[in-house]
Amino acid sequence: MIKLTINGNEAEAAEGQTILDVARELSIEIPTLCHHKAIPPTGACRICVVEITAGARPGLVPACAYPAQDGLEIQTDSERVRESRRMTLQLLEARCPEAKVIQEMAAEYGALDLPLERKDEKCIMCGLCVRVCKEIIGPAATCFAGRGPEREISTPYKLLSEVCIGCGACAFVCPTEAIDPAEFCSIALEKIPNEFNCGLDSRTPVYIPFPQAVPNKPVIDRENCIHFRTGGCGACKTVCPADAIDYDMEDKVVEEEVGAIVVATGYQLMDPAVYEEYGYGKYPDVVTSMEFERMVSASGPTGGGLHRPSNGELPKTIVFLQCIGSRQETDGKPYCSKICCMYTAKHTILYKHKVHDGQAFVFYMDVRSGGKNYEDFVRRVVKEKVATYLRGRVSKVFPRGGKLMVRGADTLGGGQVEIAADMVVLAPAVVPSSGVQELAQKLRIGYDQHDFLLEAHPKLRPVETNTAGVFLAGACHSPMDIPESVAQASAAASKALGLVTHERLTREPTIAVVDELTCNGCFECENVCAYKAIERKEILDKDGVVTAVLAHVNEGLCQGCGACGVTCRSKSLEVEGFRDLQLFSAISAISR
Amino acid sequence: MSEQNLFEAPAGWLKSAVDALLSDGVEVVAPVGAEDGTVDLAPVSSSGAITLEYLNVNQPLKRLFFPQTEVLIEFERQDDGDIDVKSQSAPPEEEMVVFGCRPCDTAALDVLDKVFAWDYDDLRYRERRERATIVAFACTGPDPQCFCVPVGGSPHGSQGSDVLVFTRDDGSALLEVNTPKGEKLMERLGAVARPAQPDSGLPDVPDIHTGFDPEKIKLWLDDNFENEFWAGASLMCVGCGSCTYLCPTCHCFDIVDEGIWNRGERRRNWDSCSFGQFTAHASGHNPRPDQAARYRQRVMHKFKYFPERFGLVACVGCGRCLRACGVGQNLVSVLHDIEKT
Amino acid sequence: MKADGPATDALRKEAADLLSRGDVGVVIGYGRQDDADLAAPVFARNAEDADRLVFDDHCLGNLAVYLPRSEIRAMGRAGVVVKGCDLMAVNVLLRENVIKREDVVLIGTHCAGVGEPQLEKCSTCDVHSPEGCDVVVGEPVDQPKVDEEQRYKAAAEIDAMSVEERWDFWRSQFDKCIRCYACRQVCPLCYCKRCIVEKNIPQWVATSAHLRGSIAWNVVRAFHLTGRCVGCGECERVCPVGIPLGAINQKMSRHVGDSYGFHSGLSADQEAPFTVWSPDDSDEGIL
Amino acid sequence: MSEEKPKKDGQDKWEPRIIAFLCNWCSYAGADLAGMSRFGYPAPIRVIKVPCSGRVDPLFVLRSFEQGADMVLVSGCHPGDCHYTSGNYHARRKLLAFRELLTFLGIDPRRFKISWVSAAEGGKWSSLVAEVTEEARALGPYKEFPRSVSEGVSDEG
Amino acid sequence: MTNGDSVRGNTALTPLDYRPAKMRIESITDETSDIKTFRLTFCDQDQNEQFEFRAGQFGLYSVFGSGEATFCIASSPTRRDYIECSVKRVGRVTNDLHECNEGDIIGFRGPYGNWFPLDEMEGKNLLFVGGGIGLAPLRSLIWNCLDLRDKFADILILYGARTVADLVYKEELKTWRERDDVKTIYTVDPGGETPDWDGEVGLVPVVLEKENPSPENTIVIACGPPIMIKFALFSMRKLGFPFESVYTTLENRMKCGVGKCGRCNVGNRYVCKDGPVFRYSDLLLLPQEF
Ligand SMILES: Cc1cc2nc3c(=O)[nH]c(=O)nc-3n(C[C@H](O)[C@H](O)[C@H](O)COP(=O)(O)OP(=O)(O)OC[C@H]3O[C@@H](n4cnc5c(N)ncnc54)[C@H](O)[C@@H]3O)c2cc1C
Ligand SMILES: Cc1cc2nc3c(=O)[nH]c(=O)nc-3n(C[C@H](O)[C@H](O)[C@H](O)COP(=O)(O)OP(=O)(O)OC[C@H]3O[C@@H](n4cnc5c(N)ncnc54)[C@H](O)[C@@H]3O)c2cc1C
Ligand code: SF4
Ligand code: SF4
Ligand code: SF4
Ligand code: SF4
Ligand code: SF4
Ligand code: SF4
Repeated sequence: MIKLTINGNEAEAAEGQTILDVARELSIEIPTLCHHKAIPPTGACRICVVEITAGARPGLVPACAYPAQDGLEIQTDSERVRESRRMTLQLLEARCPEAKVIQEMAAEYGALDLPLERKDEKCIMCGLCVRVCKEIIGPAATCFAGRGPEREISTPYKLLSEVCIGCGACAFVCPTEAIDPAEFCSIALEKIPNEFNCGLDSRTPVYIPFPQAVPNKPVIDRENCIHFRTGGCGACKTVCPADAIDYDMEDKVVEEEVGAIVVATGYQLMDPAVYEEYGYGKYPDVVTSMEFERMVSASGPTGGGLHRPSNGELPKTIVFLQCIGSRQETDGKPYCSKICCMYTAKHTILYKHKVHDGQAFVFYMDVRSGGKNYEDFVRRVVKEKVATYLRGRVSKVFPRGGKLMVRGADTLGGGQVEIAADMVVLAPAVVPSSGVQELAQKLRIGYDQHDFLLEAHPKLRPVETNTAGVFLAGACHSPMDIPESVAQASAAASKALGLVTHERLTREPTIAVVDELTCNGCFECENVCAYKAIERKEILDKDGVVTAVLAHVNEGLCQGCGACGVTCRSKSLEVEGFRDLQLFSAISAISR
Repeated sequence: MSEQNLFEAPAGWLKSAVDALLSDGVEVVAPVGAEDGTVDLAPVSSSGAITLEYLNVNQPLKRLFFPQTEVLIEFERQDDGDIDVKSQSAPPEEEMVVFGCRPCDTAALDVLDKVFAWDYDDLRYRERRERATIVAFACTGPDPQCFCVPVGGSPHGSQGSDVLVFTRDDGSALLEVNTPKGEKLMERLGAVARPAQPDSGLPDVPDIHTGFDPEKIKLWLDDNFENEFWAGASLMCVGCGSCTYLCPTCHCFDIVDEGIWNRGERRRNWDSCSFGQFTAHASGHNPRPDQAARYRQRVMHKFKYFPERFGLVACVGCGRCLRACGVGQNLVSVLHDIEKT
Repeated sequence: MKADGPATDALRKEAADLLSRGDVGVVIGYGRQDDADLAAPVFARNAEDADRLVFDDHCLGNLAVYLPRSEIRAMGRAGVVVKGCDLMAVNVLLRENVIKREDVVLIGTHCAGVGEPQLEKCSTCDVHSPEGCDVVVGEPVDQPKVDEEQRYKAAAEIDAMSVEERWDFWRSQFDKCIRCYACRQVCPLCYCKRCIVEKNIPQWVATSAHLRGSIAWNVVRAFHLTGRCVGCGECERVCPVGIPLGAINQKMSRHVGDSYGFHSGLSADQEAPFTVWSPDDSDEGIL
Repeated sequence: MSEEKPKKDGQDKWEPRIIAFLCNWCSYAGADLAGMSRFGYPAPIRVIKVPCSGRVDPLFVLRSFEQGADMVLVSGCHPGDCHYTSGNYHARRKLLAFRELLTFLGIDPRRFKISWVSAAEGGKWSSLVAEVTEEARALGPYKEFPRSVSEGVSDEG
Repeated sequence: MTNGDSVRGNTALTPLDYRPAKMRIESITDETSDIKTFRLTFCDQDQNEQFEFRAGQFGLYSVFGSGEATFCIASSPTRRDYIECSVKRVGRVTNDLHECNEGDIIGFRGPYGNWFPLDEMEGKNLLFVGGGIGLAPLRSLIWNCLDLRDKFADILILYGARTVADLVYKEELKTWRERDDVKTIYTVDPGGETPDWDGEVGLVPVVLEKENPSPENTIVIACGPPIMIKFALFSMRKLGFPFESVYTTLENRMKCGVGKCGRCNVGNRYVCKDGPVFRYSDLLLLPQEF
C-alpha cells in the first residue's frame, strides 16, 4: 500500500493511481484541461501541475500523469503551483479568448487582461479529441494539421471525414467546446432537441431526462445513439467508471399484478401554430408559455437568462396572450384551461425579475383566479403595475422593424391597440396527453369528447372511474394546477390504498352471475365485457381433471352493464337486479 | 251395422260429396297441396282446393284430434285476488268429415284412443274424435319406406276409418263402410254413392316389400334394455322432434302456461322423448341422460312397452320417421339389425 | 347401388390408417343406406368400419354437428369428413371453444357439389377445396367464379316484397312450424347445453307451436346465428314442413357482410361481429 | 281487440302503448330532466330503466310486442358517451341487426325505434317522444302481431 | 305389481279436462331456506268435504300463469280440513309458489297415483327412513299411522338431513320424539351439526346399521334423495330386510299426472299411475330409468 501526503493530508493509494486520482478521492480540487479519465494522461496542458515537496525529486509535476509513490509529499495549491498555472493560463487565454472554461480559470488565477495578442480560437491543442477518436472510438477521424502557430485540429486533408461516425466523443471530451463534429463529419449530424426544455437546446443520446428525474440516472436514446445506429462508438461505455452501460439490455415488458391503478398522465399544450394569426412557428420571438417557463428557469436551457430567441437581446417589451385555443367554441376547445391566468401572472413577475425596466402586457378574456389567495396574487400584479392587463383579443401578430407588432382590441379601454413587442408569449389550451385514448380503452375507462378521462361521478366519486380499481389524478381528468393535482392524487392514492389494504372488497350488488349448469364456455361474453370481468374458470372433476372451462365473473371488476348477458345465447349470464325475469315482469306489468 | 257396406261412386264423387257436406254446414277436412309440393289435411271451403296427388299427407292425422298446441284452460286474475278459471271451450257442435288420410294413419287412431281414454278419459280428445267421420283412402302406391304390413296393417286396412275408399284409375270409387258413423255419412251422401254389388271386387292390395317380425323384435327388446346396441344405433340421431312429431302414434305432450300480467292460458303442446330436457330433473339428474337412452325409449315404447300395456304395437308403418329424419336415421334398418342379432 | 364417388377409396384408406394407427377413436363420415338419397353418417371405430365410408353427391349432411357431442368426445380424438362448407362450421366451433383443434382430425374432401339436383348452396360455393385440413381426399375441383348476388338470391327475392307481403309470406310459413327443433338440432352451431327455448325463468320463447311462439322461435334462431351461420343450409334441408330458413340466414349473413365486412367461418380466429364494435358503425336508422 | 276498447278512465280515444327501454345514465336522466324541466311528454310512453342500452336484449323487443306494445323504443347514450364505455356500441350492432331481421320478416320496422339521448337532452327527449307517439297513433294498434293473450279466443296454431 | 294395481286411485275426476280446482293458501311455513310448507283449502266448500286421498298420493299444483308442478300431499288423510304440501324451490313453478302469500289462490288437480299399502302394514312394525325433503310423503303416512296408532306394532322413524338447517318439520320432529309410542332417530351428516344438536351425527345408512333394527315382521318405507335411498337399501339388505317389504317412491318428471303425457314411465310402468309408491322388489325388475 502506497502512503503519501497531499496538502498535509495522509492518503493511501493503490498501485497505478496518479496523484490526481488520489487527490480527487480526497476531494482536493486540482484543475485539469487536457485530462480525461477515459484517456491515458499525457500532462500536455500543464494546468494540473502540483509541487512535490518531499519523497522524490522536489519540483512541479503534472498530477494527471505522475504516479503516486510511497512517501510523496505534495502541495496542490502552493504559490509555485499557482504561478505555474497562471502562466499557462495567460498563454491559453490569449490564444483562446472564446473558451469559457479558460476565461473562468484565467479569472481565478488572475491571468486575465494581459497585454498579449489575442487569437480568436477555442482550441487549446490538448489533443484529447484526436486521441479519443483514435484510441477509444477507433476511426481516427481527426488529427493535428499544420505546424507551429498554424497547427490545428482537422481531418486528414481537411476533407469531410468519411470515417467519422458522428459520435461526438471529441466534442464531449473537449474541455473548451472547441470542436463540433458536424463541421467535418460526412454524415449529416442533427442536434437532438432536449424535450424537457421544449427543444430550446439539445442533448446527447445518453442523457438524464430532466433534473428531477426519478431515478436520476441517464438513459440511452436508441434512436439517436451512434452505437445502436452504427455499431461503433461505445464511448459512454468506455468512460463509465461504474461500468453501468450495457448495450445488450433490452426494453422489458414488466408484468405486475396490481390491485389498483392510478392514471396520472397529465396534459400537454395544444400546438398554437394552428392559429396563424399569432405567428407561432413563423416568428422565433413568439413562444409558448411552456417555453417561456423553461427560459426563465435557472435549470433551463439558458440557465435562467431571458433572451429574444431571434437575436439574444433582452426583451424590453413582452406581451402575454391568454386563451389561445381555450374557450373557443368554433376552432378550439370550448373549455377554460384554468391554469393560464395564474401562471401568466407568475410569468409577469418572473419577467420583471429578469428585466427590471421591461414592460409586460397581458391580453385576457376574463381573469379566472378562483382559489385560495389567487385573486390577491393577480391583484398584486395589476396594482404593482407588474403588467398591464388589457381585456380583449389579439387579432394579429406581425413583424415590423425587428419588433413584433401585436394588434388587438382593448374592450375596456376602447379601441384598437398595437404594441411593438420584443417577445410574445402564448398560453395555449391545455389538452390531455397524446395517446390517452388508447390508454383509456386499454383500461376500459371513459373519456369525454376532449379525451379528458371521465370520473365515475362528478360529485360523489370524483377520482374513481367506472372501472373498479382505476383512479384518476391530475390534469388527465381536466385542466388543473399543482395544488389541485396533488389533492386529487392524494385522494386517488387513499382510494387505491383503501382498496388494496382490505381483505374483502365491497362492491355494488348489481353484478353478473354465470349459470354454470348451462354455460357453454364459448366466451363470447368475455369479448364484450368492457371491464375484462369475465374469467375462464376450469371445472374439475373429483380427480382434478379439467372437464370444462366456463365463464366466471370477477366480482371486483364487473360493473353490471349487462352486455354479456345479452350476448350470451344460452342465457347463462344475468345481472343481479336486472335479471331477465325482472325485466320480463316489468314488460308485462307495464304493458297492461 | 247393416249388411250393405260397399258403395259405388262415379268419377267426381269427391267433389259432389264435399260440396254437399259444405252446403250442409259440415266442416270438411281434406288433402290440400302447398307450394312446396307437400300435401296436408286442412279445412276446405270448396272442393276445388283438394288434391289427390300424394302418397300420404305430410303431417299425421293425429293433429286433428290432438293438435300440436291447444288451450286447456283460461284464467284471469280478478281485482279482489280471486282467479277466474275456465275450461277450454268445447269443439264446435258441427260435424267434421275428414277425407283422404291413409289406412296407416287411421290405424294410429287406435293407439291414441287407448292412451287418451286410459283410466282418465281425455274430454277434448274424445269430443273431437266423436264429431269426426273419417273417410280414408286406401293406398295405391306405397313407397319403399312404407311398412304397414309387418306392424299388422295393410295398404287396404280399415282399422280406424269409418269409410275406406278405393279409387279406381278412372276416378270412380268403391266405398267400404266400416262403422255406424260411416253409415250415417253414406246416408247423408245418398245421391253421391250407390250401393255396390257385393261382387264388385276390391282392387288388389299393393305389395309392401319391407318385412320384419315384431314378435321377434319384442323378444329381443325384453332382454336388451342394457345393450351396447343402443349407443351405436342412436349415434347419428341428433335428437330433434321430427320423427316423433310426424309420427301418427306419438302422443307425448307438455303443459305450459302463457299469458300477460293478469290473464293467461294453460296449453298442451306436443313434446318429444327425443329431446334432451324431456325427463331432466331440477337437480340436473336425468333418467334418460343421453340420446342412446332416448332413442331406446322410442323403440321400446313402440315395440315393447305399448304392446305390453295396451296389446298393440305403437307403430303403424307409415314411414314418416324414415322420410323426415334429416340425418338418415332409419327405424326399419334398426329393427332389421335387432332382428338379425 | 350408386357408384362410389372417386374420393371414396382414398377416404377409406385414410380413415383406416388413422384408425389403425390409433390417431383417432372414431372417424365420422358418410355411409350409404340402401337406396336412400341421403348418405347417412357412419361412425367408424376401426379399420374394418372404414370400408363403410363413401363420398359422393349424396353426402348432404354437415357432420360437424356431431363434434360437440359427449358420446363422440368420449371416443377420443375424432376424425371427421368435411366438405369445404362444413369446414366453415368447424372453424366457428373452434373459435367458440367448443372443440379444440388438437382433438379433431379434419379429413377434407374436394367436392364439386352435392345433391340431385345439385343444392342451391353448391352453385355459389367458393370453397370446393377445403383449406387447413389435416388430410384432403379426392380430385381437386375447379373453383368457378362465384356470383355474389346469386348467393343471396333467396333473400333478395323476399327483400323485394313490401313489408306487408313479407309479413303474409312469413306468417304462412311460421304457421306451419311444428317446433320440432330439427333446424336447431342439425345445426352444428346450435350446440347449447340448454337452448334458450328450454329456459323457463323467464320463458323467453313460447314453446307452443302457435304463430306467436313460432315467430319468436324463428327470430331467436335466426338472430343467434347472425354472424355465425356458415350457410351450410342444413336447417332448411331438414325442416319437415319446408320453411325456407335459408333465406333468413342469407339475409342476416348479408347484413353482417355488408355492414361489418364479416363472413363467418373463414377462419377460426375471426372475432364474431356481435362481440366487437367500431365507433364507425353506421348510425343509420337511429333517432 | 283490447286495444280498441275505451280506456277505463273515460277517455274514449285509443292510445298506443309504447314501451321504452332507457339506459340509466343518459336517456333515463334525459327523460328525467325533461320531466324536471317541465318539457312534458305524452303519456302513452311507458319507461323501463336498464343499466345500459347494451343490456337491452333484442328479444325484449319481441317480448314487448307479444305483451301488447304497439311500439318499442330503445334509447341509450350517444356513441362515445356510454357509461360502460361501449355498451351502446354493442347495442347499436345488435339492435340494428335485429331490426334488419324483423324488417325482413315483415314485422313493421316503424314500430321499433332506437335513439341516442344524453342526460342533457331533456328537450330532445320530449320532442322525440312527441314525434314517435304521433307516429304510433298514426300507425294504429299493432293488430297483426300475435299477442300473448287475445281477447276471448286463443290463437291456435 | 304394486297394490296400486288392485285398488285404483280416486278416479272421481274422470272425464278429464285438466281444469284444476282452486285452493286458497291458508298458511305458509318456512321449513328451510328453500323449502316451504303450504296449507291449502279448497275455495269450494263442497270440494273440501268430498276430497279424499290416501297417503302417498300426489297432486298437480299450479300457480296460474306459471304452470303446474307435482308434489306429494304431505298431510295426513286423517286430517280432513286441509291439505299440505312441502315445496322445494327449484324452478319456475316452485319459485313462483314460494313468492305466493297467504290468501293467494292456486290450482290443484288430484289426488293422483297410488298409495302406501296401509292394509298390508297393519299389525306390523314400521320403519320409516327419510332423508331431506323425502320426509314429505312419509309425513303423510306417519301421521296417518299415528292417528290409527293401535293398528301397528312398533314404529321407528329414522330421519336425516345434510345439516340441522336442512331438517324439515322441526316442530313435528319434536312432537314425535316426545311421544312414547314412537321411537325416533334424527341424524345430520358429519359437519352439519350445530353446537346444541342433540341427535345423531352420521349418514342415514350408517345410523341405520348402527341401530340394527330387526327385519322381523317389519315394513320399511324409505323416501329421500336417490343416493341416500341407494345406500339405505344396501344397508337394509345387510340387515336382512326382504325387498318385498320395502317401499319407496319415485319422482320421475311428469306433466299430466294421469298417464298420457308420456314422460314418467319406467319401462312399461307409469310413475303417475303405477306409482309413485313402488315396492322395492318390483322396482328391481324395471329398467333403471329413474
Ligand atoms: C407554463 C405553465 C406553467 C405552470 N405553472 C404552474 C404553477 O406555477 N403552479 C401550479 O400549480 N401549476 C402550474 N402549472 C400547471 C401544472 O403544470 C399542472 O397542474 C401539473 O403539471 C399537472 O400535473 P399532472 O401530474 O397531472 O400532469 P403532468 O405534470 O402533465 O404529468 C403527467 C406525466 O405523465 C406522463 N405520461 C403521459 N402519458 C403517459 C403514459 N401513457 N404513460 C406513462 N406516462 C405518461 C407524462 O410524461 C408526465 O410525466 C403550469 C402549467 C404551465 C403550462
Ligand atoms: C310424484 C312426485 C312427487 C313430488 N313431490 C315433491 C314434493 O313433495 N316436494 C317438492 O318440492 N318436489 C316434489 N317433486 C318434484 C317437483 O315436482 C319438481 O321439483 C317440480 O315440478 C319442479 O317444477 P318447477 O316448475 O319449479 O321447475 P321447472 O322450472 O319446470 O324445472 C326446473 C328443473 O326441474 C326439472 N323438473 C321439472 N319437473 C320436474 C319433476 N316433476 N321432477 C323432477 N324435476 C323436474 C326440469 O327439468 C328443470 O331442470 C315431486 C315430483 C314427483 C314426480
Ligand atoms: S356467452 Fe354464455 S355460454 Fe358463452 S361462455 Fe359466456 S356465459 Fe357461457
Ligand atoms: S355485466 Fe357482464 S359485460 Fe358488464 S361488466 Fe359485468 S361481466 Fe362485464
Ligand atoms: S331419429 Fe331423426 S328425426 Fe328422430 S330425433 Fe333422431 S334425428 Fe330427429
Ligand atoms: S314410428 Fe315411424 S313409421 Fe311408425 S308410425 Fe311412427 S312415424 Fe310412422
Ligand atoms: S325444423 Fe322447421 S318445423 Fe321444426 S322447429 Fe325448425 S322451423 Fe319449425
Ligand atoms: S337457438 Fe340459440 S340458444 Fe338455442 S341452441 Fe341455437 S344458439 Fe343456442
